[in-house]
Amino acid sequence: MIFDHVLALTLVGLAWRLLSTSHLFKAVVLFITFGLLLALAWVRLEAPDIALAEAAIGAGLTGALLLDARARLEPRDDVPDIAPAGSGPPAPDASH
Amino acid sequence: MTVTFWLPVAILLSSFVPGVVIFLLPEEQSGARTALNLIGAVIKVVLVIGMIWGITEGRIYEARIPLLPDIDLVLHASRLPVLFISLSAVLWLLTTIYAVGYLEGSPHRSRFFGFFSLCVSATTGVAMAGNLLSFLVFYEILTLVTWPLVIHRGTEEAHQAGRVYLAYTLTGGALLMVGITWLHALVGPVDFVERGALAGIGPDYHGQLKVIFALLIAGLGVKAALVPLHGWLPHAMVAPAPVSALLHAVAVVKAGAFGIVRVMYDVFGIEFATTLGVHRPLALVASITIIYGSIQALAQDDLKRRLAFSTVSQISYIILGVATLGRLATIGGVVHLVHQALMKITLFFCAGILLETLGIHRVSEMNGVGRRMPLTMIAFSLAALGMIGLPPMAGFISKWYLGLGGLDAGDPWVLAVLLVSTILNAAYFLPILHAAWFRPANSPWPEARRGEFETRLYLLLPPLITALLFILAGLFAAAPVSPTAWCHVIADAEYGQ
Amino acid sequence: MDRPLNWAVLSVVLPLFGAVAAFLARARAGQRIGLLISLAVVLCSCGLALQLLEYGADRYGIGGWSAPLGIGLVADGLSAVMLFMTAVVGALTGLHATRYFAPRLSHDSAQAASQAHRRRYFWPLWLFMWAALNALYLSADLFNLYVTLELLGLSAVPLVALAGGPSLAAAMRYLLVSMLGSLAWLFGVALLYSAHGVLDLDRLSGILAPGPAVWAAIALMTGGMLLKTAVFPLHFWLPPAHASAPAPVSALLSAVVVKATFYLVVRLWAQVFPAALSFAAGQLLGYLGAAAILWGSVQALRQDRIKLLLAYSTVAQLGYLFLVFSLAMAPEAAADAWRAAVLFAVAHAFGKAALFLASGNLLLALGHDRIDGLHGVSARLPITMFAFGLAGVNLMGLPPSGSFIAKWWMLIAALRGGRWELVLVLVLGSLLAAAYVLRVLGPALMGPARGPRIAVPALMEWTALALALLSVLAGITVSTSLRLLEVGNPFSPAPGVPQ
Amino acid sequence: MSLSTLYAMTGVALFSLGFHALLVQRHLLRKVLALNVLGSATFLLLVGMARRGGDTPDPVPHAMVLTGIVVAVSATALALSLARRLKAAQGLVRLPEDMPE
Repeated sequence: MIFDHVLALTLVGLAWRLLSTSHLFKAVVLFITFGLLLALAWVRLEAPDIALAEAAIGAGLTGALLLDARARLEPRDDVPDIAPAGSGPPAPDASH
Repeated sequence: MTVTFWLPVAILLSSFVPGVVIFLLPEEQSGARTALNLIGAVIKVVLVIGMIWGITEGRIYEARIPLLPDIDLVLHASRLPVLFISLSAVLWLLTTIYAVGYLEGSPHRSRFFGFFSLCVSATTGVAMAGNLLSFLVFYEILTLVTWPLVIHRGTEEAHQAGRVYLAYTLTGGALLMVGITWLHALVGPVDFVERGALAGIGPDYHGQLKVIFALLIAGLGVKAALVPLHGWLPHAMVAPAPVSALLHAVAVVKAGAFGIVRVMYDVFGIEFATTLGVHRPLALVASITIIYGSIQALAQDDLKRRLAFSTVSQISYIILGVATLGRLATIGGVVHLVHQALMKITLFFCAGILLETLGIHRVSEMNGVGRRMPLTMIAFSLAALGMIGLPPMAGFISKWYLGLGGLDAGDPWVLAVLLVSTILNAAYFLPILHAAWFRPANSPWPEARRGEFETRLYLLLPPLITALLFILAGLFAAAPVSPTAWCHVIADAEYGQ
Repeated sequence: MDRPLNWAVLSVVLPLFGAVAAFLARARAGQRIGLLISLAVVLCSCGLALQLLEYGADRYGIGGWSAPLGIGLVADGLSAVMLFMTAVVGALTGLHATRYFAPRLSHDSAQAASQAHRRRYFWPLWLFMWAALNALYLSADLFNLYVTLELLGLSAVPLVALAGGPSLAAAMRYLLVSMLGSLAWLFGVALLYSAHGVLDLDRLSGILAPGPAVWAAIALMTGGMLLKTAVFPLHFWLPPAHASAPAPVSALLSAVVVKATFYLVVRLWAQVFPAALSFAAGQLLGYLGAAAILWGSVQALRQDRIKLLLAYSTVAQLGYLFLVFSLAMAPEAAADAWRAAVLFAVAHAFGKAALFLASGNLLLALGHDRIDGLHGVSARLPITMFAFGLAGVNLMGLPPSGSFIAKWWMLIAALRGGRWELVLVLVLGSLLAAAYVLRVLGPALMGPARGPRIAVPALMEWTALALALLSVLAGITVSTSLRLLEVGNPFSPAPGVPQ
Repeated sequence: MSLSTLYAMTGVALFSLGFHALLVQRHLLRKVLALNVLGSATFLLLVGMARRGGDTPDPVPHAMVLTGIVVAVSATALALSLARRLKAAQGLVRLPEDMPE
């Protein structure tokens, strides 16, 4: 049960980070991690079929698509992309 | 499926089908277009004569087509509708002849004659509508198909007039629709019935019914040009003369007046309207309109605008007759539906001729025109004298019955309204006649083209015929086939005698 | 049950196979396949309608699986009406598209290539969307509806993007909105399923117990669908998407696709949720509808391009559909109100499709769709402008159009319930519609024709006219179509209708 | 708190995070990420809440989630290809802020 609590918290934390980080590349990598951990959650929920699909499609395929798109959309690697002031979650610059 | 079903439908189609076909004709085929128009108009007149004969034999023509689960689309022809139908059929024929001459060589004629025919079809539908929903359907279609005619010239002024026209009539249509749906929500579907469909309604609903009456009259009053809802009519003058003639005599204005006749007699019923006490305010509005229209007409120099305000005034004679109790006033009001049409269409035909032939559109330009165009001005003068109410012209008959009706109903002020209006009519028509006949021309008139009378025959014939018609209608008012006699029977039915 | 042919299943399967075939085939063959399938689906929808009239509503299973995992289809009068509406609009728009996307003479090779691209992908995408639409009308459980919703979105978005240029951003926004709406729906489904363990609409309606979870589900699902139907104030995505798509696609989107999600809300509110709904909920939707009518109409009046005007007009006209939710909360007016909504939706579908096709013709003929550049165009494109005028009559709600009859019922329902504010909105909406329709018609009829008569392929003009005529005739033929709607009527039976 | 409730609540939390990000983020790629988080959240919720009743896993939500994952990846692919075309055609990686209203 403790494991599940940790997993749930990690998922929420990861989601928070991946949606608010100022670096697109980092965001995509975080998203792939998020997908893999989500697959773990599916296993805990006794849904191995979904876990497999999540790992292969949710994390793998979607991740690959996102990485490819990022490379084409922002070729000059990580241009900081901070949401307009006051409208987004606080920029997490303080933590890294 | 018998002749009583098909005849009303055929009368409607006799102008609808040519209208649709004309749209598809190329602009150059003016021969085919004229032929189609005239054939349709003649067929319509023949069919209507057949219908009149049938009705005198005691037949009732009715076509019911299911529209909604609880309401049919009803075409119903008895004595009152057929009065309006025959009027529109005859005048469509004459106006078509006139319009062919008037628009010779001008652009967009397919569009014009197409909408012209549709306009007459819608008017026929308004005449024959057997319940309020059917009436509304044709009434709104009439609004729509008249708009392209009003803006036909395509100038900025015409478009402005078109916008004003639609702003008024569509708002009026919306009020009418609210009134009709409200009545429907209250008492269910309402068919037109002689002596009124609502007579048996209990006093609980009287308050709402008064409001509904006001909504219906307001909706219809826009087209009937009741003051203060008349604002569109003087603007609509920019339309070509045949359109003005049709608008003022047959189609739009008459549809409004006819609707008020229907609402008063066949929906509320004269007795029930008296119980509600709604007839007096209506009579008052009609009286104000009569006087106001005449006063405004006095001030106009533009001939067609003067005629337009004269229409505002004259149409309310019909409404005054309807709102005054008693058989005689009813006869006076309903027969004016016909008499006003014949006289006013003559005036507009003549105004159009003056404009087309000599370029005259102001009263002040008419000095001495009588010598240049004697036939036209004779027709014009007769119609003007008829409007004033000179015996034995048709206008006199209307005023006579209205006056008697007013006395009969114990409303002598009706007589006063008629008197004042007659003086005003004289004041705005007689100067025109004086100028045309007795003043010298401002400058020499251009000569008539060789092989023509004073103007093209197509233009000249229709006003002469309509002038003849209203003189006959006046002279032979007592004859059994006259409109007046017909109205006697209608009034008897509405008063249950 | 002896039914000679399973029209309902065919109407889903045929366009699906057609989509695959058109995708694999070459452009020209793809178009032929598309037209053939269109014809077949029209026949299917007619067949289904006749079958329903004869045998009554029915349920079909596909592939032998039983609910809830199998794909069950249910056909009743309402679904048949929607199916028929889609088939007619789709077939005529498809015919129009054969000319609209035809190769054009162009010196610009890039332009020629993008035209070829449009022509290549229109048919597979549209047939796929058609299959999704038909499946949506026929689906009987919440999850299948989710799937059809997603398929609908995934095919509609690339159709918008076919136009290229500014349509790309609009398509992107449309995609995001569409996905968000579907996920909100799925969230609601999750809540309902956890509460009741049932997905089938009929079974759910029997056991639905009001409670916070159900209310939240209703709010989420309705909210998601309102977003996808572009109900004010969630309409922001619609005008750019509908205005920038290629004309035939705009026609399909404005006429049919927004109606599909509206249909879902009607299904749920009339058939599944009534026990859990309060008067206030209906009021809220009604007032949103009223605001949409006024706001959309005023915006339409302010546009200077025809396609944007039409798109805002769609926002306004969708308002009428939601006005009905408020009217239908009064039991004595419910039957009139729902019938009005369905008739209004159908008439608007025909009319708005006609208008967008006509705007496509203008665009092709003039090279622009600016209102101030229309002077005298009616003499140069008479049939197109006539179609525009007729369909405009339907927008104004004037007789004999379908929306006249619909507004007649709405007015009666509003008057019976003493809803004066809605009476006022209905009247104002019609007058405003007249104003913005005339903003286009006025200049078009004005003045002499500038320039020669323009050759627009006759097919493009006549398909627009046919749809416009249908929208006007919808009012006259209403008594026959009502009989179909009454089959397996999800609404309370209407008084006065032969059962 | 049971296992299912825990994950269902995780789903709710993720849903609000994703929803918020979808609204406020401007970059298209971030919007796509937000949408994916939103989808995963809904799936968690679906399975988590459906499990509350019995011990044996219910196959219905599983089927739904599997379908949902496939739909999500298709939508992502579509969104990304649109984004690429938008970038190629107009150099945009965000939606135009002021909409043509």
